[in-house]
Amino acid sequence: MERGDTERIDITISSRFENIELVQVIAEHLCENAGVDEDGSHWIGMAVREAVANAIKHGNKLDVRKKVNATFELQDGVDLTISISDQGEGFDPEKVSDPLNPQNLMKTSGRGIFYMKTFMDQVNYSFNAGGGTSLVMRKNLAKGSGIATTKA
Amino acid sequence: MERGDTERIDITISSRFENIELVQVIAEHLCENAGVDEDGSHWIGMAVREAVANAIKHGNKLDVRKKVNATFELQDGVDLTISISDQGEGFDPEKVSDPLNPQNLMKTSGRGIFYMKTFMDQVNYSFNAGGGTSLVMRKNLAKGSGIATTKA
Amino acid sequence: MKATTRSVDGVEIISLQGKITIGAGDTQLREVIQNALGSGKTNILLDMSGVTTIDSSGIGELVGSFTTVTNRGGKLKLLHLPAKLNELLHVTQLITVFEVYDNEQDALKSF
Amino acid sequence: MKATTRSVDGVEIISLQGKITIGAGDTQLREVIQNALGSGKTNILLDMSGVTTIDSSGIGELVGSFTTVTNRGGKLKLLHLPAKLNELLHVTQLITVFEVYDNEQDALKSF
Ligand SMILES: Nc1ncnc2c1ncn2[C@@H]1O[C@H](COP(=O)(O)OP(=O)(O)O)[C@@H](O)[C@H]1O
Ligand SMILES: Nc1ncnc2c1ncn2[C@@H]1O[C@H](COP(=O)(O)OP(=O)(O)O)[C@@H](O)[C@H]1O
Repeated sequence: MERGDTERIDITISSRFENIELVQVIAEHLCENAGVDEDGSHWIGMAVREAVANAIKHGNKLDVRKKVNATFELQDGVDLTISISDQGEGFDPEKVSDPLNPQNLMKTSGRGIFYMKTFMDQVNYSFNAGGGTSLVMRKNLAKGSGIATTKA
Repeated sequence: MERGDTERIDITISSRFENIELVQVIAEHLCENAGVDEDGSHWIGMAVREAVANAIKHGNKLDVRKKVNATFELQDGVDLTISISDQGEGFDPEKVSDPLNPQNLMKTSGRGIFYMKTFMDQVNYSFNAGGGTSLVMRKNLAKGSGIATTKA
Repeated sequence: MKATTRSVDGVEIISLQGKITIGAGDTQLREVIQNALGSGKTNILLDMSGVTTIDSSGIGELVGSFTTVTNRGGKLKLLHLPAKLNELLHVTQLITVFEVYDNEQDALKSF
Repeated sequence: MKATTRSVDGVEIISLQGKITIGAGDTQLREVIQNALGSGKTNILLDMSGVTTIDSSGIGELVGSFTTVTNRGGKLKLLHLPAKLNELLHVTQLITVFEVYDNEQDALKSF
């Protein structure tokens, strides 16, 4: 990939947990093709896994007729933008509690978005008027992979 | 997956050889999720690899602005239909020569479609009026994997 | 996920293998722990070396297992954390919750 | 694809590792063979044990290499075929073209 190039991959799955892996492997292969090391690719793949799991579970509520779409855009071989959307009812991201808060430490859920923010540079939610959640995650692949030291 | 269920996965890539693998891994994972053993999944993945390689090379002639679309449909957990389409000019499948013909044995190309036919139950081409080749490959996953004994 | 269990010095060593992810392994982990508790084993050492992938649901199940075992008066500790699981427990500060061992002998002695 | 080369008894043993697929490895294989021929080595044994994936382009390059080497009065033979590559050569009847060995000593003696 050279400067000015944009690579775009688009995948749509139905809402089954088994399909999470299909989207995750796309992310990992795309990163490896872009020269990211195995660990770095793994963490990006994990952010994607968490995002798709949420779209299937909280968004589409496991309704197999509802779809999850993922789009990967790689600009100049380094700027990765991953968009994941579902056909659910949305939610208020402000109301999501902080898993690092001591009173949440022993909760059995609530760490998915936190992991996405940890592994990606940016995580943004938007909600379509007609329903459905869109999540856009960005990562500069040149900045080094692994766990980001500052959290978004 | 239960009877009556249809699983559908859709992926679009631009025409780069590095992207072949992305479609191939989808095929392999989908087969493994459907209970196909590693070898069987590998052969189906290889048929997909050959189909996508042709779409990129012969169809889209490596024009990265042109897309290759692949759709995987799994019915009742056993009937797999894979459709691969490009934005090229098509070709005459009748004119493709038989790689087993002794005079073709030492050719350095011309085995892609043959491998697809070997690994899948059915391979059909169709050509859209507006340009573009569509290839539909079918495989009954219950019939046992590996190399088909009768060739289409 | 697969789990294999052996008892050493009154400690139930449960080796987990494969994925502990949403819809695959998360509920199985819960069952494995329930089974151990059901047969009166409350000192549990989870050998994590064979865990290939874990996600936030798997991490959540680990936390749930810890709570369940502790509430029954038992102890749940971790052995042989793969590097990536270690990172996942660190960033969520869960590493402060679990007692983690690199060495089975040391782990057994600690119960 | 990676290739490592050593000479034994006048035979160039070239170990191929990784993928020999369209756009990745197919042209590299051609170069490796050209280099060997360019430095006067015409007896070539390709050790295929490290080949992880091959497609019809890779198979085509193997056939092309065979022809190139034969036309130069040399011999190209194959060592340690992975099971899947063996199948791919069988179904295309190319297995009748290549001399294939399981054992390096036997292969070397045959030149
Ligand atoms: N795509 C989505 N659609 C609807 N709600 C969502 C979506 N993603 C996240 N949420 C909400 O945000 C909460 C926090 O998500 P997360 O941090 O991933 O933890 P968990 O999934 O374990 O609850 C979820 O419990 C859910 O209420
Ligand atoms: N998607 C396609 N678009 C245009 N032509 C194609 C396409 N797929 C195959 N062909 C034609 O069919 C021929 C045989 O294809 P194949 O058996 O895969 O062998 P190879 O790709 O090595 O030539 C190709 O050389 C090409 O002319």
